[in-house]
Amino acid sequence: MLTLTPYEAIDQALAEEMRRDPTVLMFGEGVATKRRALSDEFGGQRVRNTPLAEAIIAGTAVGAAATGLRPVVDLLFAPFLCYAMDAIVNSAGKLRYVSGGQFAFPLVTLAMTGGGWGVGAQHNHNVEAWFVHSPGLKVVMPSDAADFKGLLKTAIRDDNPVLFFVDLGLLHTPGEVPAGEFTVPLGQAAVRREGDDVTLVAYGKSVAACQQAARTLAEQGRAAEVIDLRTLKPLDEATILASVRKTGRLVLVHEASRPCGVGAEIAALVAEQAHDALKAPIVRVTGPDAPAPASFVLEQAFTPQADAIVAAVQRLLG
Amino acid sequence: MLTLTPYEAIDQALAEEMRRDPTVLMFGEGVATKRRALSDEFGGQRVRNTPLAEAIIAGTAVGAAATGLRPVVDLLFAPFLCYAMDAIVNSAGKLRYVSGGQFAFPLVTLAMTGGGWGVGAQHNHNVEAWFVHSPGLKVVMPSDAADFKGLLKTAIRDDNPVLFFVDLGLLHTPGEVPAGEFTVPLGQAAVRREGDDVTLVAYGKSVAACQQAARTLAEQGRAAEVIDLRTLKPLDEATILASVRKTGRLVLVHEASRPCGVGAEIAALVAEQAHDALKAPIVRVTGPDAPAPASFVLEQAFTPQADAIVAAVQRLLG
Amino acid sequence: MKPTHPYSDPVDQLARMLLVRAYEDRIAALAAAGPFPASCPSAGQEAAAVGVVSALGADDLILTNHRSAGHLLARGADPGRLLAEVMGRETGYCRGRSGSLHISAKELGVVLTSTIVGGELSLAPGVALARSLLGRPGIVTCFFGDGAACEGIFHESINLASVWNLPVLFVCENNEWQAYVHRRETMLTDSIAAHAAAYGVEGRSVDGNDVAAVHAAALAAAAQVRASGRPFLLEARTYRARGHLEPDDQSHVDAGELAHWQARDPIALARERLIAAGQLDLDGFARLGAEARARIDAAVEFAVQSPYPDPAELLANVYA
Amino acid sequence: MKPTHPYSDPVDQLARMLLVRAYEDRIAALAAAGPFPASCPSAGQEAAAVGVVSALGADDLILTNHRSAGHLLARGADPGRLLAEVMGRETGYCRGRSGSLHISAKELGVVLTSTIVGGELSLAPGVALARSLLGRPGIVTCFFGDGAACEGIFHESINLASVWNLPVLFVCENNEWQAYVHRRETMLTDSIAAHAAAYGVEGRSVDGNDVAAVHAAALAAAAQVRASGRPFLLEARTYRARGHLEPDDQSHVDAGELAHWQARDPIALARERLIAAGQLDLDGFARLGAEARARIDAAVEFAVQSPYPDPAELLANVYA
Ligand SMILES: Cc1ncc(C[n+]2csc(CCOP(=O)(O)OP(=O)(O)O)c2C)c(N)n1
Ligand SMILES: Cc1ncc(C[n+]2csc(CCOP(=O)(O)OP(=O)(O)O)c2C)c(N)n1
Ligand SMILES: [Mg+2]
Ligand SMILES: [Mg+2]
Repeated sequence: MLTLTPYEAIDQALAEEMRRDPTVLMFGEGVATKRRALSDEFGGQRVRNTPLAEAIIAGTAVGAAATGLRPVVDLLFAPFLCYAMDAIVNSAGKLRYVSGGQFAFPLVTLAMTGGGWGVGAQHNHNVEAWFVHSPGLKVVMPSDAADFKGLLKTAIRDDNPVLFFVDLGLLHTPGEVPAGEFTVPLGQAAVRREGDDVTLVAYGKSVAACQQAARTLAEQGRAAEVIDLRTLKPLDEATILASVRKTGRLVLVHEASRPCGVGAEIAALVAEQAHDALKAPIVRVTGPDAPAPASFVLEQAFTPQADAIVAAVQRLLG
Repeated sequence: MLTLTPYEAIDQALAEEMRRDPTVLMFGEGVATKRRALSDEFGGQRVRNTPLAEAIIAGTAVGAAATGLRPVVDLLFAPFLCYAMDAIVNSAGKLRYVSGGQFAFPLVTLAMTGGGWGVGAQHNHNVEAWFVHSPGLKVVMPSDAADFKGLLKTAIRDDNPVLFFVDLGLLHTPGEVPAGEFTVPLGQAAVRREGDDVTLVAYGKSVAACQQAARTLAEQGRAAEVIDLRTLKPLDEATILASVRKTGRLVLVHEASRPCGVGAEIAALVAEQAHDALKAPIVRVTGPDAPAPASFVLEQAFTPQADAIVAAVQRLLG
Repeated sequence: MKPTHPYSDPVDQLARMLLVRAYEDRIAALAAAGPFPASCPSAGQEAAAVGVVSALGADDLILTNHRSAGHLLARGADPGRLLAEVMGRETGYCRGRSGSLHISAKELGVVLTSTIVGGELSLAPGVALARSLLGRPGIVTCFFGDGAACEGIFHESINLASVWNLPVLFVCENNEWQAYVHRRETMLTDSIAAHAAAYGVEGRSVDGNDVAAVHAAALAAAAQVRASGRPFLLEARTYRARGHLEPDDQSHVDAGELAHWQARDPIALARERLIAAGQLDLDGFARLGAEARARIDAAVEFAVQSPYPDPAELLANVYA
Repeated sequence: MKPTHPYSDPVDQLARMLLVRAYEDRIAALAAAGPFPASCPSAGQEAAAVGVVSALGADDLILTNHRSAGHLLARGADPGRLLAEVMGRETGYCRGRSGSLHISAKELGVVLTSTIVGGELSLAPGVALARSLLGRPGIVTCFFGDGAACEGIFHESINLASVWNLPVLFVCENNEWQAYVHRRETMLTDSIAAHAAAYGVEGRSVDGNDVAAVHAAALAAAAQVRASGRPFLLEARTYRARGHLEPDDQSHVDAGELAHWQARDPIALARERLIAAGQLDLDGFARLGAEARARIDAAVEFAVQSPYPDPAELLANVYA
């Protein structure tokens, strides 16, 4: 095992995949400046700074992906994806289908998301659900260093466009990462903790909040199962449903706003497919439907914390 | 009562509001050419063609709204919103909050959405859920001519940014519209048909599919209640919950794709707040999670039809 | 009639223009006759399409947009498979999933067509980057309209191609219209090629209704892109002879403008030049036209006989 | 020290520049000392900010971006309320909801600040349109960086302002850097003003470290915008003296480039000129600096003493 931050794990994944496959390249605003080890090893053709123009960064990745390369682009912060929506949604997500299968789009977009830096709503906005709602895309959002590495490697090898969201709050928290070559499959959730009383489903940094809540609940004699989605699209429906069939109670946790979020999707899934197993209402613990405030005290109040999860479970378990 | 198509109802709403309030203006690609009566009546200052550039059309609306005008912009087809996301989501949706309440953004964006024209995925993509998921916005999607008029008038008077989606399949179908001045409030669903056995919730052209399904079900002795959401954000939670508490069964219908769609949100809402009233699983009847095909036969298969709704209800009622 | 690329015989070029015209005339007739799937006709712009495409080599790639029939036919597309696509048939180039507005034909090197105005501009630098980095031959030609030149992505695309030394031949078909908006309502200056200089790119405008002039300019521009590995912006000044979408009565178009350009019909200009040069006579011209129409007859027949896609395959090809 | 606009006394302008420098120096010190909210320093660019803002009238509006302290302070913003905003306090201009990156101060005419690069460019034409249609006085000044000039929205914004005759003074602060990317990596040509011509707009570059030159150019440009009702593109060539975000060791910056620009420090240049002209002596300069620092001392004190927002008001002001 190595101890790496997710930032380092991402660098390792990029370096390993670029070594393995000469068609992998990376570009974005400041990529060559900031990922110095990568640009030293792979040179200016494969690690590139770009002009400040997200639409053409994404479009160039899409065009290159369709014609033989496997680009990874860093779009910095999730709200900047607003400039890149046409390339991602209308081109990468649709042109395979529209063309009757003539093209594939093996590309990865990286973007940081979520609170933790206190810079407000134009840097901190969790929009992963937009891409879950859009056809032809895959969406990944890891919660620990090992998954950052293993999922990114798989995303790079996948022949479809993958949105890879990096929860900013996790980026510099060290974690254990297996030493050798390994990958983590897309579309497979991880049961982080087993329990019979309630299922907590989360992703990104909300997984840690659920783990913390589960520890508190354990002290109270309640056994919470914690599921880390890891991939938001395709969703690991089987793991979620199996857990809810076991526990009969479901709490969904994410920082993204509630309406039409990933929690809504999972609640709907369970209400459709495991209705009979449900012993209690489903509960969502999410960020509010508001822009993210900059002020540290408000940003803290914005992000779902363990105590809110504990309180929700207590209400459910009566 | 008048008989108008939604297209005409929109024109009437625009004309009436422009007469009433000199700060209302309209612009977009071809607006002055295509809405000739409006441009004749209100002149080139208030009804404008634009360059072909959605980002600046939307941005200009946002800037103008914050400083004294009430713009309505026509962005043509929903997928073109991909170019306008920054202005809508990051500016109109957030800058009121970010600025501590210094600005308001009374603007309306019009965009056509949905199947019916057979031109494929880059014109036909239902993305209304993206905006439901984004803070600070309102989202409207009417199902009949009267609501097109009444909701548009209210949207123009609202001090918040309103995304007004025009279901293409309805645009040229005449309907009854009250003759005099009237408005329809935002955030209020309409119960189109009452019934005790099952609640069908839909919006846009799916309301007609539900109505048709309800008629078929009536012949089979099943009483379906049909709720037309009209406004997707804010959602009329009370009307939905009251109906489900009455019927105990819920079918959600929309053409937009399933994951993280408006149906997911309502399913989650009900699973949270009316769990005990549910006598059966919730069912979603939606468009598939795929780009929309052009070919007429495939486009038909893509759009939820009455028979699929009937079949879903029959499964629920056993 | 799949040409070897490039093709420089002016009679071949005229024949190709006639094929495009016959194709568009037929679609207009079908659309006028009753419900017919939407399409954006390229009639009037045949010289721009044929002049450029005939200057490209077999390894070169093309990105195009909603008004693509000229580019596709000039490249050797089968009009039967095009019409089948327009009509939503399984035998179309995109198996009926595209319809008319975003037809790609990878086998012909026509890739990643987007009907989002500017979409093709966003994708072109990446296609060129892949060719450069993979050491593949050929340049990338990207067709777009004067309207697309109003989208910010035009600016981002040409700038990136310039900064990264990408072999992209940008071809703006300036046809004076952007759907229902006249170009003069959308920009104060007259030339789109004039933008090139601020990006350190060479730009040039050419009479887009003169196929020989376009062909010569495109050959020179393509040669320069090939030699330098850098972009070039070629503007073809032409005119959209029919409405934006079939059918359209063009009631919003100034009659004088229409008449001016009708007098500059690219096919008539090419015909007169060839006749004056003794390379063709009226009989020969009539024969070329008849051949083109006969191909389109057969193409319509093929399309109409072709099956619709199977709804059971609605979900095929969403993911790789 | 809220100036009457415009203000043309060079000593006033220097005092204002010193205030900006004292503000940025203090933030740099706070950021170096420990965790402090992120901010993008405008140090080195004081002449561009003060030169332009001092040329504007009280009715004129300003749109700015992430690197806005110079614009705000030049406009008369209270440094205490700015620092309170940066530190997330309820007394900040945006009640702590913005933080440093998108500070608007409507009471000063600084509206709709966006930290999305190019966001301000997308909003400026609409603000100008509202002023024109409502018959309100004043022009709209939109500050943006050389990086923002790479975003397509720059092109769309200046084009619309031109076609619609909108009174927008576009001010590009070309500071050679775009976060961690050098401007030369992002464009082949050297002048951003050179883009203007292709939009039928007048453009001009000015030495952005010479406050007198910037002020004169901005006065002339603003007068032209006012008289013509049309846009103007003014480029101030300046330099980002500190890193993109505090703290930053600038290790990726070429030492020679840094030295070159340090020798052209805008405050030193203004000081030398005023001393040479006998309008100021070294004591006077020292006094201005001390006054500025004292104001910042008081501002920090105000900010630190200010309360944080009440979490109960987390959801205030989402909707009107
Ligand atoms: C982003 C976007 N906006 C609007 C449209 C609708 N539309 C289709 S073609 C067209 C006009 C395009 O004008 P131009 O680029 O000059 O090409 P032309 O049609 O003249 O060949 C418009 C507005 C679109 N398809 N995509
Ligand atoms: C759309 C977008 N992309 C990227 C960023 C991150 N970012 C913030 S400032 C900046 C550099 C901006 O450069 P420039 O426009 O020259 O302004 P400067 O910072 O030099 O004043 C970048 C890349 C952003 N805020 N918005
Ligand atoms: Mg055109
Ligand atoms: Mg800069």
